[in-house]
This record gives sequence, structure tokens and C-alpha cells, in this order.
Amino acid sequence: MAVKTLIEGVREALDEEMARDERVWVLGEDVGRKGGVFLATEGLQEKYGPSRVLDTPLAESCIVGVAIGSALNGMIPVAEIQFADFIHPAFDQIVSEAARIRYRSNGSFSCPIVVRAPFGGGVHGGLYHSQSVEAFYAHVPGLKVVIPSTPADAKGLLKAAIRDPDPVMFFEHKKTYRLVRGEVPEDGDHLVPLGRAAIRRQGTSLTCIAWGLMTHHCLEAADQVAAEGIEAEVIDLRSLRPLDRDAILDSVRKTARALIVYEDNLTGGFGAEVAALIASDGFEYLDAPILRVAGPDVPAMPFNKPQEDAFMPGPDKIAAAMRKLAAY
Amino acid sequence: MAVKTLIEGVREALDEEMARDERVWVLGEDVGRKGGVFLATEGLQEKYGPSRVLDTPLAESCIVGVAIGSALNGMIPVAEIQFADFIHPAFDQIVSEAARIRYRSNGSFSCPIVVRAPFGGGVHGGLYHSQSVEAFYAHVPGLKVVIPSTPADAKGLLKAAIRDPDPVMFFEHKKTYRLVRGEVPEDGDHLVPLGRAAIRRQGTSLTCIAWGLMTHHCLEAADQVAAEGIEAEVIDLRSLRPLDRDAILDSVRKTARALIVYEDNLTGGFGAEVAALIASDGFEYLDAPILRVAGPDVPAMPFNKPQEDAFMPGPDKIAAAMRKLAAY
Amino acid sequence: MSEEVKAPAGTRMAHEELGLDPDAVLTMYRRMVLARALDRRMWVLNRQGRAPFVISGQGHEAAQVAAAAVLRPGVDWAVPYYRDLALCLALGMTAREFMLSVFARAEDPTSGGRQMPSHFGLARARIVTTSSPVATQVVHAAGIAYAAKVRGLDEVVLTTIGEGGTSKGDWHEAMNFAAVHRLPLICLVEDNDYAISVPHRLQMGVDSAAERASGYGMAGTTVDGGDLLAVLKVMRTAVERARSGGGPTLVCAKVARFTSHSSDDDQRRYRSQEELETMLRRDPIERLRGYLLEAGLLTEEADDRLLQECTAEVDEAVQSAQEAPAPDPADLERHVYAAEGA
Amino acid sequence: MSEEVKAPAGTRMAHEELGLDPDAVLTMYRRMVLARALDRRMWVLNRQGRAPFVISGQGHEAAQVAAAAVLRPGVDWAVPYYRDLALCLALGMTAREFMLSVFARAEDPTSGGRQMPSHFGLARARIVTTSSPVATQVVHAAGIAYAAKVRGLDEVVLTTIGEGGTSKGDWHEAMNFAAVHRLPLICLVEDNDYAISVPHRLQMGVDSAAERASGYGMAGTTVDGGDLLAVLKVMRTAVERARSGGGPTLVCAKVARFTSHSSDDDQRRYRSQEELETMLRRDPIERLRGYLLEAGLLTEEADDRLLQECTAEVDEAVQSAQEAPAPDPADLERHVYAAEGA
Ligand SMILES: Cc1ncc(C[n+]2csc(CCOP(=O)(O)OP(=O)(O)O)c2C)c(N)n1
Ligand SMILES: Cc1ncc(C[n+]2csc(CCOP(=O)(O)OP(=O)(O)O)c2C)c(N)n1
Ligand SMILES: [Mg+2]
Ligand SMILES: [Mg+2]
Repeated sequence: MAVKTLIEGVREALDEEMARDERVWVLGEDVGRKGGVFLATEGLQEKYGPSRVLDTPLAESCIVGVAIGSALNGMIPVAEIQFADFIHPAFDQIVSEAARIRYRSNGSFSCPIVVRAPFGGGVHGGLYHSQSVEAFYAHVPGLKVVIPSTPADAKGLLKAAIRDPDPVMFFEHKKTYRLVRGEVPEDGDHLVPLGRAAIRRQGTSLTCIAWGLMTHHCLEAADQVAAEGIEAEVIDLRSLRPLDRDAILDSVRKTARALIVYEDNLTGGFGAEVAALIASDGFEYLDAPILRVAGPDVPAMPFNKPQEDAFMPGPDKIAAAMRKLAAY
Repeated sequence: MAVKTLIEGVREALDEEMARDERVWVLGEDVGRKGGVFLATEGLQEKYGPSRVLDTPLAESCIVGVAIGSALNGMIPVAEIQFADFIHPAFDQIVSEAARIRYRSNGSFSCPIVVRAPFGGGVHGGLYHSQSVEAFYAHVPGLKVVIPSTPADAKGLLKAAIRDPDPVMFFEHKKTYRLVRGEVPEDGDHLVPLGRAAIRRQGTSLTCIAWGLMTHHCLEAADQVAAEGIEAEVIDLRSLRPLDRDAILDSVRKTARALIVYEDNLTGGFGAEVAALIASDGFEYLDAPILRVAGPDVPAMPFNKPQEDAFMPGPDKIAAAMRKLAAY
Repeated sequence: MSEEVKAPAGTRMAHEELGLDPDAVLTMYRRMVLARALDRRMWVLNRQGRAPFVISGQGHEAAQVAAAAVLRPGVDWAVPYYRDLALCLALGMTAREFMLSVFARAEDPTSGGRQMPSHFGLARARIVTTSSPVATQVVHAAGIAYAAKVRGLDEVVLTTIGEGGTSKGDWHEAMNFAAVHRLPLICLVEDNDYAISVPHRLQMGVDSAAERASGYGMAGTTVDGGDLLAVLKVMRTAVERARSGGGPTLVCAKVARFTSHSSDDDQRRYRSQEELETMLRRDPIERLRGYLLEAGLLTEEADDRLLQECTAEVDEAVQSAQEAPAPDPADLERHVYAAEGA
Repeated sequence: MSEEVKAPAGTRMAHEELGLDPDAVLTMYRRMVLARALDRRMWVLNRQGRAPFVISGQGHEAAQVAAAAVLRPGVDWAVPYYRDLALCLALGMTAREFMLSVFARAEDPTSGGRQMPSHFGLARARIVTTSSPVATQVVHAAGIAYAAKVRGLDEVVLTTIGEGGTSKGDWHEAMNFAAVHRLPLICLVEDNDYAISVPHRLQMGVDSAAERASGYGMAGTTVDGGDLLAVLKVMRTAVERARSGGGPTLVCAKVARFTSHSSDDDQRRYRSQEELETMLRRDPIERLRGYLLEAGLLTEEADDRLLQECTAEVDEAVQSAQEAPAPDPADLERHVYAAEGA
């Protein structure tokens, strides 16, 4: 297997699925000639033509709505939202429409679309190119929400998302695009099932639950504290919806301690749901409070470096929480 | 004090604030001549004229965006979104704009707007006239999120929201509009501070946390189980953001048991945040798992009565959870 | 009924100009009458407390039936809105199917009783599932048309919306997209002068939404929506344009809203008695009836018979739907996602 | 500099037609030159690794400076977008203030270094705080104008946007609202043919967004945005219309985008060498310079001096901003809400 970047995993998934099934198409701002602002779709327009790799007008609600319509008429769209920060204008199309087409028609229509969007900060993106938006969508029944943290998963999860019969929100952390490298199976049928978490590190002292870039920060933190005899188990959720309840609860049963780490604002972030799940269904296993390390409750990540760094839940903050939890 | 309905409380607040301060104005679909589809603004256009009580075009993003603009130029808008279900098109204006104007300008601009919207189900409203949307906004730093459950609070909280220097999302449960009656202070300065919960019933067996219509369902359930010797303390949050952490933690310290009840879909609903808070900061007080009773994870409440009823977290379901929790 | 035709000697009637034979016109008339009868009945059911919510298309029938007439049901697509009862019936929805949704029955093919009535959708007739948020459907229609074009399918897409709905961003985004790609799309604006209580002059600064067409680079026409044959003519041009690769058309049909916005509204609160009376005279059915009688395509007796037939059809639909079982609460959680392994 | 004027005998020059005295034209020229100098410098800083992100307005200067010229700073409002460096300078932002935002310094009056550079806002000049999501600002502008109208204030609101931004629903909703209420609003579309890499023909089906004006019931004009005086003339008409209660105006200025979209883009990926060369010839500054020289309003020497002055101003701004302190991480949580008791 070749070692690739995460964004190469994304690109390979798109390429393979477009080659496999001519119903698959890509639309979004700048996805064509330019190949996307992060080059996720580079080369696809040359290969599959401008109708199947479409540069849309600057209108996110239109991008998602057209994707939905094309799915109703037999295509399988992968819509790119240039930055997750700009997905908000499409909120209605995603939440009121895509998520409900199957339910409201009692199963007589369906909406197999994928919406991809780069999210997250630490890339001097400022207030509007750094946001985490997964909590909004993980709250919505009818949607699936997926966040890969490795190149192999980026490929396998995206391919599974494209083949999924329901709408999938696929969020890729910008900072992982080129930073995270790893082996990527060449196999055209390399699929990673949605709804299964991955245990990235085994441990018995505490369970650390994360997704996206934070998975890597947690692994770094785990390495830091391992020297002190604290063995953190690190779970990468990969799918927030459906959520792998068993993976979470099994781990907490073993460790009796849970730490949830996310980059999004603390209050009402998706980590709250993970905490609530453990506090109800895993309460008996717990020997300590459920801790969260997350972004502070400020509107978003400032552009200037000192405040951007202060916002970010990095390995040090996470390691500190691990120590606190282990010592409880 | 006169006994009034909850919607009368809303109307009085608007009327008094418009009379008190000519910067206050109301905009939305059908708020003028018709007085709003629930008559919250009835009579206001006659009294204050069509410029200050404006029937807008059918465009929610415009309603909120115009409200923001008018606030930047010295007015204090109260925007009505006809149903909370239709607030989604304004998501970007609320989340990217209203919530961040102060922060992004480092305090040099501000955005004192109120966005009112009727939410919730049980009124044969079907999939698109029944939704709970508070979780989306309670997650957003920069916003305040308020939900009254009594006529006096509807008035006092709305007046406080109008006088608040920051954007306030004000959600009114449709089913409480005429069902809930109570005394309403005539006092023009009757203000209920944002960010303070109300203890609606004292109890020692368990803490039950709710907002909106669910407060009343919890009180009914508490009455049911009281006969069995279970004394539930019922907390009405009133503000989800800012959240009254002390009220929640103080009560759990006393009761050692927590039940959170909301009508919104279970997964990722705001009750998850309340659970997460208790699981971290109140863990030591707990003698039992933190339970949640909430709407099921289906896109929304069906129109047909049997399924609408099945969706609703009613007093019986809540009482059952109280029994389970008390028996733990 | 063609034996009853008595075309006045020497003059070419409007339907002849359009090359329509009498049966074709009478079929359309019958559709309008049936839609009206069903629509009226649902208000009765509402007043009787047997239907908690109704919203209707009385006054819009001519525009809808004319629009349906140019489509090939099951081939072309319709992406309607809640006033389109006549449109949906014309495209193949049965009276019983509609009544199943009014009573929110399990068998309701639109939503299994999950949605409010008149939130149309019928897979076999290519009537796309619709929701309540205004204007979202127009973007789907553009997407369907884009797929038709890219896949090389000979399909036309009709979408409808009220004049109030044209104020929404989604409408604009869809029109622009359709124009850029010259899609086989027709957007029919059913302009009834009101969006609930908000009058036209507070909704837009122009007389007709069709005035916006040129700003997108597409064709646009305003037509008297009370005149079936006038709308038909416009729709034919639009559909030919769509089929021949000439791109989208924006049609604004001026219609009347006979009823209050819905059963939750009372239009007397915001429309004067005088205005209401004038408006109620704009009845597309009366108008077509007059034409048919004058053209000798219809007699009073045949008309009475037709009305009786329609009433009987409505009676049957109501009775059968009423008796159909309600949805099972146990099915509440079905169809959130595709069934595992499905 | 008026002593240097040498108007050619017998002909009335364009600026004279507009009743502009030489100083006024030279002031505008200077603003353009300063904006360009600052703009160029920030790219240098970017390449040096001293400014992580820049986005610029090179090629748009004439349209912006002309638009600013009709406003009364501190009275009228500007609701700009990220290309409007020249506009903001003309309205009173200083070079140093701009550089403070490029370096994300604490003192940056726009955002205290929180926002990316060129996300303008300056309270004292009534330049409204702006964000990144395209088109949201246009709705705010409509709201500001509505407030001005209702409060009876003599204020005009200018808002700007790229041609790509006109595809967004928010733009449509705002235009419609402004037209319905005949608001004192001017929307200036700075049409540079591209939205990042997406060319005009994939963005809209018409040549100019101004073709949409009539569909809203407002005035609309397309103008050569490389011609300062032509834009000025159009803007004057628009501002007079606004002040006299005549309602909003949609102006589309055709400009050139000299640079890549931003420092994260490389336009050679999607524009041919040939296209770039032709485009780069459309320099509004060169053009005005030619005019001024020809009109005898400027000499080569005076121009050199002016450029030196501007360069010195830029040098100073860079140096001073560079030395200013970075934001304090401890301030991260400030200004989320109004301070208690404030
Ligand atoms: C996004 C959204 N906002 C508000 C509503 C509530 N609403 C339902 S119909 C309607 C008026 C629609 O008017 P128009 O588009 O003219 O259609 P008409 O009902 O007159 O046929 C409104 C405001 C809605 N359904 N969706
Ligand atoms: C809602 C939204 N979508 C996408 C983007 C990313 N983006 C920033 S600028 C831009 C292109 C804007 O083009 P145009 O409006 O023509 O302005 P120009 O940059 O050409 O002046 C895009 C797509 C954004 N900022 N906001
Ligand atoms: Mg209407
Ligand atoms: Mg552009």
C-alpha cells in the first residue's frame, strides 16, 4: 500500500466511485478547472467532463438543492461546500429537505446525496474559515455524519458514504489534509462502514473519545502521559451519526473513566451527547466525572496566532485533563 | 394581577416596550394587519403604524438580516419567524452574523435584536409546524436563548430580551400559547432576568429539568408520582443560554438524581448539554444514572394523531422515568 | 361527449386555434370541476371537525389544469406546492388518494399520513415529495432538470410556487441556475395577490414576477390564470422551448385565492368585503363553463351530469378514505433511514 | 496642485462636464494610487511570510473611489466586501489601520486582529463590520437603509459585492426588500468576471447583474468600472435618487481582477496567459493617469512625487503596524457578550 495524505484519500474515493458508477457526479464552487480550493477534486473535470464535475454559481442552498434534485432523478451527487463555515445558507435544504425526504414520503422517495465540507481550525483561517459544524447535523435524524481522521478512512468512509442510500454529511478537517499521512488500500472496494468507531490506542486507565484532528491530538497527549503510567484508550468515532454506542460503552466499562475531546465550542457540542450517553447507559461503570476538553465558548477561532492557539484544544490541554482524570 | 394567557404575556411585552421606546419595532410575515398567525402582534400595527409593525416579504433570511441592519442603525427590532420550522433559511444570518457582530468587531459594533419564533408540537402541525429548534442556537456563542413557560415569564423575559444589548432567540411553545394561563404583573418594568432558572416545584427525591411545555408535563408527572412518595423537584430553565448552572447543580446536590426532559429529538438535543454538565461538575452528588426523556430520533412529529401522540414526551412517560430513577 | 359539439359557424374558437378537439377541452373542464368539488368537500370536513387542517386551490384550477395538460405524466416531472390539487389530480392522483391524506390515513401514498394534507407527492406520477418551507422545491426542480439534461433524457420539469415564494433566496438561486444551464424547466408562479395576509405590493416592487425572467436570461410571460386556454397556450410554448433545448421559462399566472389562506386563517381580517366580492367573480370554472356553453361544447344537462359524477366520485373517495385505517404508532420510527440490507 | 492644470483650449473635459475641479480629480487619483501601493505591499509581505493571508482590490480602484466620492463619510453608510481597500481608504480608514489588520494586531480597529485582513469595518467612518460569508452584508445594508427611512434620517447606504455574490439568495432578498420600500440604497456590483475560478458565464445567464434591476422595480445601470469619471456620474445619479426618495439603484461596474483571488489562489491555473495579459491592460489607474496627463492636470514629475508620497505613507504604515503589539490570548473570551453592567 502506498503512503498518502488524507486529501489524496478523498480524491481517490471520488475518482474511483466516478469511474465505477456514472451516476456519481461532483458539484460545488471551484471544483472544476481549479480542482477545489484544497484540490480535493483535482483532475476530475478533465477526466469526467464539466457536466459531471460542475462549477456552480456561488450559492450553497442551490448546491445542496440541486444535488437533492439530481438524486431524485437518478444521479448520486457529491456536493462540495467550499468551507464548512459557508454551509449555513444550505441549512434549510439539508435539515428540512435532504434529511426528511425518505421519512416524509413514507419511504417512496429517497435522497442519496453526500455533502462534503472542510472544517476546523488551526490554519490561520480566522472566524469564518475555522469552524466546526458537526454538532448541528449530528442532531438531525435522517442524516448521517462522518468525519475521517486517517487517509485510509477518508477513502473508505467516503466511498461508503457515496454508496449509502441516505444523505451523508462528510466533514474533513482542513488541518489533517496534508498533515496526516498513512497507507491507503488501493482496492477499489475498500469500504469503511459508517457507524463504527475505531480504537486508535488501547489503554486501561481512561477512555478518550474524539474525532477528526482531535484524534491525533489525543494520541499525542496519550503518549505524553504514558510515561507517567497513564494508559489512555483513544477512540476515534469516525461517525457521529450513527454513533457507535457499543464501542464507547465497552471501553468505559473497561476504564471507568471518560474524557471527550472536541474542537467545536464546548456548550452544546457533540461531545455533550457522548457524555450524556455515558452518564445514562454507562453510569455504573464510572469511577470519575466525565470530563470534556473543547473549544471555548467564543464565536469562533480568531485569525491572530496567539488567540488561535489559545482557542485550540491541543495535546497539552488534553494531557492535563488525562492526568486530572486518572488521578481522580 | 390579571390572569392571562401566555400569548397575552408576549403581546403585552411587545406593546409596553414599543410604547416605552420608539426604537423598538416588529417585523415578520403577517405581523401587521393580520396581527400574526397566532395573534401575538394583534393591534400593534394600528397603534404604532405600518413602519414599526412591518409585514415583510416571505424571506426569513431577509427578515433577520434587515433586523440586524436596523439594529446597526439605532433601532431595536423584534423579528417574528412565523414558525420555528421556517427559521432555517435564516440560520446563516443568525449564526454567522448576529451572533458574531460584537465579537468580530472587537466590541465596536453590537447587535441588539430579538428573534421570536413559535415552536413545538402537539398541535397537529405535522412535520413542518412542530419542531423544536433550540438546540441549534443554544450551541452558538454570542446568542442568548430563552423559552418561557408561564405568561408572567413570557412577558418579563421578552421585555428583558428586548432591553438586552445582545441578540436573543426567543422561542415560544405553540401549545402553551392559550393552554397556559397565569397571573401577569401589570408593572411596565416587570423584567425577568435572562440566565436564571425557576424552581417550579420543590422536591428531594430527584431533580427534573425541563423548559417550555415540558415544564408543565413534568409538573403533571410529579403530581402523579407524589402519591407514591416520590417528590420531584422541577426546574424550568427559562434560559438555555446563558445556562443557570448553579440552579441545576444545587438541586442535584440535594436530590442526587437527575432527569432531563425535552421535546426535541433525543440525540444532540440541548438536554445532552445539561446531562454533560451534571456528569462533570455534579458527578460527586449522583447516586443514579442521568436519565433523559425526549422526542424520538425521527425527523419530526407526524401529522396523524396516533404518531403525533407517540412522539410526544407526555406526563406518563415522564412519570415512568421518575419512578425508574427514584427506584434506582 | 363530442356529439354535443355545436361550433358556431364561421368563427374559429380559441380551442380550435390551439388545435384542441372538444374532448380534450371537456376533459380539462372535468378536472377543474372535480378538483373544486373535492376542495369544497374538504372544507366541509374541516368545519365538521373531521379534518383538522385544509388548504386549497380554489380559484387556481385553470392554471394548474392547463399546466398539467402539457406534461406527459410519469415521464415529465411535477414539483408542486400546496395549492396544486387540480394539478395533481390531472397528473393522475385519485380523489381517494387525496382524501387519504386529508384524513391522514396509513395508506396515503404521499406520506402515510405523516404530512399535512396538500403536501403533495406521488412517486408513480413523478409528482415529487414536497414539504412546507416555501421555495425549497424550486431548487429540487432545477436539480431534476439538470439530471435530465446531463443524462440525455427527454424530460421536462414543471415546478409551481406562489408569488410570495418568489421573494425567497431559494427561488432566485434556482432560477439563476436553470438559466445558466438552459434547463428544461418551467416555473409557474400562481400569483393570487396574497401571501397569507401580505398583499402583492408589500411582496414585490413589480406587477409580475415574470418581469424577472430577462434578468436571468430566460423567457418569461405573464398570463391571465383564469383563462384555461390562454395558460395552455403559454405552457405549450414553454414546454416546446424546454424540449428543444431552449431553456427554462418563467410563467406568472394571475389567479384568485377564493378561500382564506388555510383553515387556520380568516381572510376577512385583512381583505375588505368589496375586494372579496370582486375577487370571487374571477372564477376560472365559471369562465370556462361559459365558454363551453357558448361554443356549444357543453349543455346545461351535460354539465349537471358532470357535476353529479364528480360529486359521486368525491363521496366515494371520502367514504373509502374515512374507513381506511389510521397509521400505526409502532411505525413512527420507520423510514428514517433505508432499512438495513434494503 | 491646481497650478499645474492646463486644460486644452476649446474642449470640455469629462471632469468639467461633471463640474469637478482639478483638485477633486487629483484627490481621487491619489486615493487610487495609495490603495494600489498598499495593496501591492501586502503581497510583498505575504511572499516574505510576514502576512499569512491577503486579498486585494487591484483593478477595482476606480469604481471604489468613485463610489466613495458621493458619500458623506460618517453620515452615509458603507457596507463593503473584501476587495474594498480603496473604498475604505477613501472613506477615512488610514493606511496604518489597514496594516494593523494585515498583521492582525491588537490595535486593529476593525477586529482587534480577530478577522482575516480586508474584512473591513470602522465604526467612526460608518463602515459596517463585515464577515466572510458572501452576500450577508447586502441584507444588513437594506436594514440600515430601512432604519434611516423610518427614522427620517438623511442617510444613504452603499453596499458592494462581487458578481458571484449576486447568485446568493441573500442578495435577491435584499434587493427585493429595498425595491418594495424604495430605500436609499445603492448596491454596487464589482464585476470582475470571476468568482475565484468560476467564470461569469457559469455564474449567470446575463451579461450584467444590473439587468436584474427592472425585475425588482428599481433603477439599474452597467458602467465601465475602469473609468473613474463614468462611475462617478452613475453614482451621483444613484445617490441623488436615494436622497430624493426615488429608491434604490443597482450599479454593475465592470472591473478587472489583477491578482489571483487571494494569496491562497493561483489564477494561472484557470485563466490563460493571453486572457491574463489582455485583462492586465485594463488598469484604471493607468487610464486615469493618461487622462490627467492629457488634460494637463498632472505632470510626470508631479506624478512621481505623488507616488513617492504614497510609498512613504505605506512604508510608515507597515513599520508602525509591524511594531504594534499582538493581541493578548487572555482577551480571547472578551466581547462575546456586552460586559456585565456595560
Ligand atoms: C419558509 C417559509 N416561511 C413561511 C411559511 C409560512 N407560510 C406558508 S404559506 C405562506 C404564504 C405563501 O404565499 P404565496 O407564496 O403567495 O402562496 P399562496 O399561499 O398565496 O398560494 C407562508 C408565509 C412557510 N411555509 N415557509
Ligand atoms: C457563502 C460563501 N460561499 C463561499 C465563499 C468562498 N468564497 C469567498 S470569495 C468567493 C468568490 C466571490 O466571487 P465574487 O462575488 O465574484 O467576488 P470577487 O472575489 O470576484 O470580487 C468565494 C466562493 C464565501 N466566502 N461565502
Ligand atoms: Mg400568493
Ligand atoms: Mg467576481
